[in-house]
Amino acid sequence: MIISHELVIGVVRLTLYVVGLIAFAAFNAAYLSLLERKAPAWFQLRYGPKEVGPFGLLQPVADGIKLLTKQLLVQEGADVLLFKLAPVMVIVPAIMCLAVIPFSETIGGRNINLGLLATFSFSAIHVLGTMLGGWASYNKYASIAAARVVAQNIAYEIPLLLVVVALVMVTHTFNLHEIVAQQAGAFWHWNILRLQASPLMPLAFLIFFTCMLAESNRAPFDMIEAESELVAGAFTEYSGMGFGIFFIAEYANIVVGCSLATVLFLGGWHCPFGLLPGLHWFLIKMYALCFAVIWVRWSFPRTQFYGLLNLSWKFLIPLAFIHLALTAVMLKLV
Amino acid sequence: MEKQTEIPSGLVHFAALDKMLNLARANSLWPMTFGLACCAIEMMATGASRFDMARFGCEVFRPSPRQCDLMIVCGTVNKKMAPAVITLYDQMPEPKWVLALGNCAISGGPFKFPGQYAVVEGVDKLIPVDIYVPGCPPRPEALIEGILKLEEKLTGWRRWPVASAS
Amino acid sequence: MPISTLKIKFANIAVRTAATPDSPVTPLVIETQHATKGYDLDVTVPVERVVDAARIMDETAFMLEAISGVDWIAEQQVEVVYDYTTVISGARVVVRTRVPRMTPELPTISDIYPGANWHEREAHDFFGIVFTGHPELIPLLLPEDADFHPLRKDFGA
Amino acid sequence: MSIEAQTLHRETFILNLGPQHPATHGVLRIKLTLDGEYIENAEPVIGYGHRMHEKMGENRTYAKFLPNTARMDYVAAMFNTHGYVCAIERLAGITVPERADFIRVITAELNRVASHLLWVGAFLIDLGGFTPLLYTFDDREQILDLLEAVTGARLTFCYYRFGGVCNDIDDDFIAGTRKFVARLRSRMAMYHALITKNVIFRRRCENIGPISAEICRKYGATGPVIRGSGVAYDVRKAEPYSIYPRLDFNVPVYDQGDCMARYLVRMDEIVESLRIVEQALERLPSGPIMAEKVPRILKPPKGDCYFNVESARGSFGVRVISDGTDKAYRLKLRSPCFSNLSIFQECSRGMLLADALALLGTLDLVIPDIDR
Repeated sequence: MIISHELVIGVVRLTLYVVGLIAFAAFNAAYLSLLERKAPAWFQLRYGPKEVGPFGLLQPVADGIKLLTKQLLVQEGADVLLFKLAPVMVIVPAIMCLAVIPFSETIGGRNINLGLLATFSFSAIHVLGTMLGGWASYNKYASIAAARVVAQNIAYEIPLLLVVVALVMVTHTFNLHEIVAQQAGAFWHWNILRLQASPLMPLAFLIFFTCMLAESNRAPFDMIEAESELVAGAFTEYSGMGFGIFFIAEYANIVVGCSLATVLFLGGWHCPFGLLPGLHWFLIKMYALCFAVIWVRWSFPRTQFYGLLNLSWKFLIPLAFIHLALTAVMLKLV
Repeated sequence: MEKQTEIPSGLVHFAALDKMLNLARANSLWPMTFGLACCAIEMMATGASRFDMARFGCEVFRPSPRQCDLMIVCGTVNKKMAPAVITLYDQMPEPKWVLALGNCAISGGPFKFPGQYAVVEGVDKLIPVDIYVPGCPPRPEALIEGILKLEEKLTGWRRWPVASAS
Repeated sequence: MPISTLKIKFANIAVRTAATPDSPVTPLVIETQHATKGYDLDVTVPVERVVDAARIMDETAFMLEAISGVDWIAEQQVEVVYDYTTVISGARVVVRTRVPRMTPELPTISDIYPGANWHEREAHDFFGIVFTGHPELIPLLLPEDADFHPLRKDFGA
Repeated sequence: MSIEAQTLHRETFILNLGPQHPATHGVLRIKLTLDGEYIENAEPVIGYGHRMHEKMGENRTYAKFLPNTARMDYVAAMFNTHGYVCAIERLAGITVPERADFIRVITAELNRVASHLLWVGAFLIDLGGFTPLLYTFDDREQILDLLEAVTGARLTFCYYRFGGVCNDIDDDFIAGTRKFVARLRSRMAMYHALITKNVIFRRRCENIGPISAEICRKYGATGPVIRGSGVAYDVRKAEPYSIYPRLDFNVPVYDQGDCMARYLVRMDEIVESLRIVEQALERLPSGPIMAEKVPRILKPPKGDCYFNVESARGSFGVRVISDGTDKAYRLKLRSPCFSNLSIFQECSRGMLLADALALLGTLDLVIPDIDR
């Protein structure tokens, strides 16, 4: 049997992609979690981790090693298969989403035509993972959290997709690469300021950002982990790396969400002033959004569950529909 | 605790690995959100701005015992509470440590008198305790010292040399 | 509600419950100095009149602050003390009753003051006082299976 | 069919909240019967922090019981000591020198501020906001520094003695307190901007967990709980003690009875307490801080008496029955949290879990104070 040259290269490339993406996700989880501890420390007049390694830079390493070597406990009565499968079902889609995101003109996992669709299809799976994890835990808190996560994600998927549909109508493509390419030039070319397409574009970005917060279950929408109500929510029974993987997935989801926001609305790898486009601009924008996510978390109390659903069904969805209709009308007129 | 037990020398030695693991564990002691009485307020103060337990990476108060490494028994354990304390300890995954904060957790403290009917006289009657921090309640500095002692117990070296008495 | 009116009301308890003539003791009502005692009216009622006293207090918008027991071991009696206060004037009324120490039983007032529920359970914990008609007289502060009454003077002896 | 639908709807489950649960601030256990996330019945189970204070009151001499009082409601320890000391003084007929009374009021009100600050932070944690706690603790530490200088303790102050206080306050304390009062006043605007005006916070507090004045009366709930329900009941005004009648301060009252009202009452009380501290500092007389001729071993005459103080959580009462010996025959401690918590079962019925926990938070519970 002859192994073709291309196949070897293909396999090697695939492996490199996967390893690279996992490393990227893990690295981000590690250092975003450090940022999550350092940034609020600055807001809160304290230092945050600083003794472990220089400036506390080794803190995530210590946490990671500790979590890896922690005993894994499976609750009696738990559905062992689903319990162990759930973290995988949460982390894998998050990494898959990263595969289609164009970090720069040349760096990116896969440039496929339906990239936008792919990310949203993958990101919907993590809901299932969290839900199964909560349900399989055989714990009442986790079960409540599992019910919550489904209701919450369905509610926020809709305005999110409506906004994206409007965007696709404007850009005429599902290809993330092309969407970024269309926004070349200074910041007034970015989709967020494409006011000739729809004057509600900045608002659409806000809807997108809010939904992204809710989809990745971040405060003030952290219903599934609501500490003061549900102990640790869906993750109550997870110990060691089971919990660690949920932890990584949470940050991977944030990275995916912020990357998408950057790609769809903030011009991807383009410089705000039309100079030197490249990876660095993408990363700057993405991490600025990540920082905003952290900032929001440490500034606001948690919403109530019905407040959260009301916000989506009674406010964001009508608004997204108005945006959609307006975009359609503007497209017809202009 | 593990270090004190005699382990027969095997063919393969993981001393260096063990050292690294213990170093990592010592620097990432996640305590449980578990307040019993007065000392819990001082524990909160230790986590707050002035004393900032976060410096040592041990500010991640996890509400679920499954994700904790350190159980800070801060306050009086009474006989009604004792089964819950044991359950919580059992729910924590290995390796785990216990820090008895305050006189009540050490010995029953001021609530130990002849004819008392409610208080467990020291949490070490229920679960193994690694570090005792005396005081009623101990100051936040004392709790931090207790955590540093626990780190010392794990790694064998002290983060900061003890200040010479002058 | 002036204290004098209250005094008359308490004096009328005996008349109001004339259906049970076997306990003809009229309540002992003493006016006290708030500055030296901490309360304005000290009422001692027979056991059967506790509920009536509570009803009077409820009608005059008093608030139940506490129920406490006192173990008078020398007299072989247990005293139950009800502390009432009013939010309007800050006047304070103490209603006392005594039950035999061996069979400490008296009617509950938790249907008049729902807050009395816990106070009565606490008194039951500490002194073994049985409040007849109480919805669930199970240990409150002591462990669920506690069968001792620690504040009795002969506890632990 | 409709019956079937109803039985399906009424499928409930029991959730044990606690004794170790982040929302219960200690060792409170609540047996919840939930219908989905709606509460059908919430039965508090207490006693996990029972520490025999009343028994110890009978076993120890009057003076030796003093440290115990600080360990009941340890967040506002001064008030318990104040109530106990005043009750014994009333029974034994000891008059406290004026300066000592002033010092007592100053330290007690500072403690009230510290307690309310801690509550604001802890309440926001219940609602999922972490940062305000760190700010309030920052301010609280300043108070603790001041109090530590005169009392020697950070938390469980045992500062009052029968007939006075054990340490005189010095100029450093007075200057430091003045500075702190000014500092906290300016910070209050920041707190209101950060918390009160936050839209999520308002949504989570307004019209949530209403408690009527009638329920408060029936259950004996006092303090900010009853004042948030529109009743201006404050022991400092209703049964004036110490030097309170000579000071000018308001009793903040809000009519709505919801979580927001109770929050606002406490925030306003911080400001009022600062006013009291300021006035007391201005009028602070010189003189002795201990009454003369207080015997070392106190033997109050036979009899009983009751004393009530307005603690940070409500009316704290002490009933002492003396049989003429050096130990109390019976010491009844009426804790405000006990009565405040007892309304929870009735008020939480039909609420959502998260809202009920907000309601629980506004009751401001210190569990060992409930269990004693």
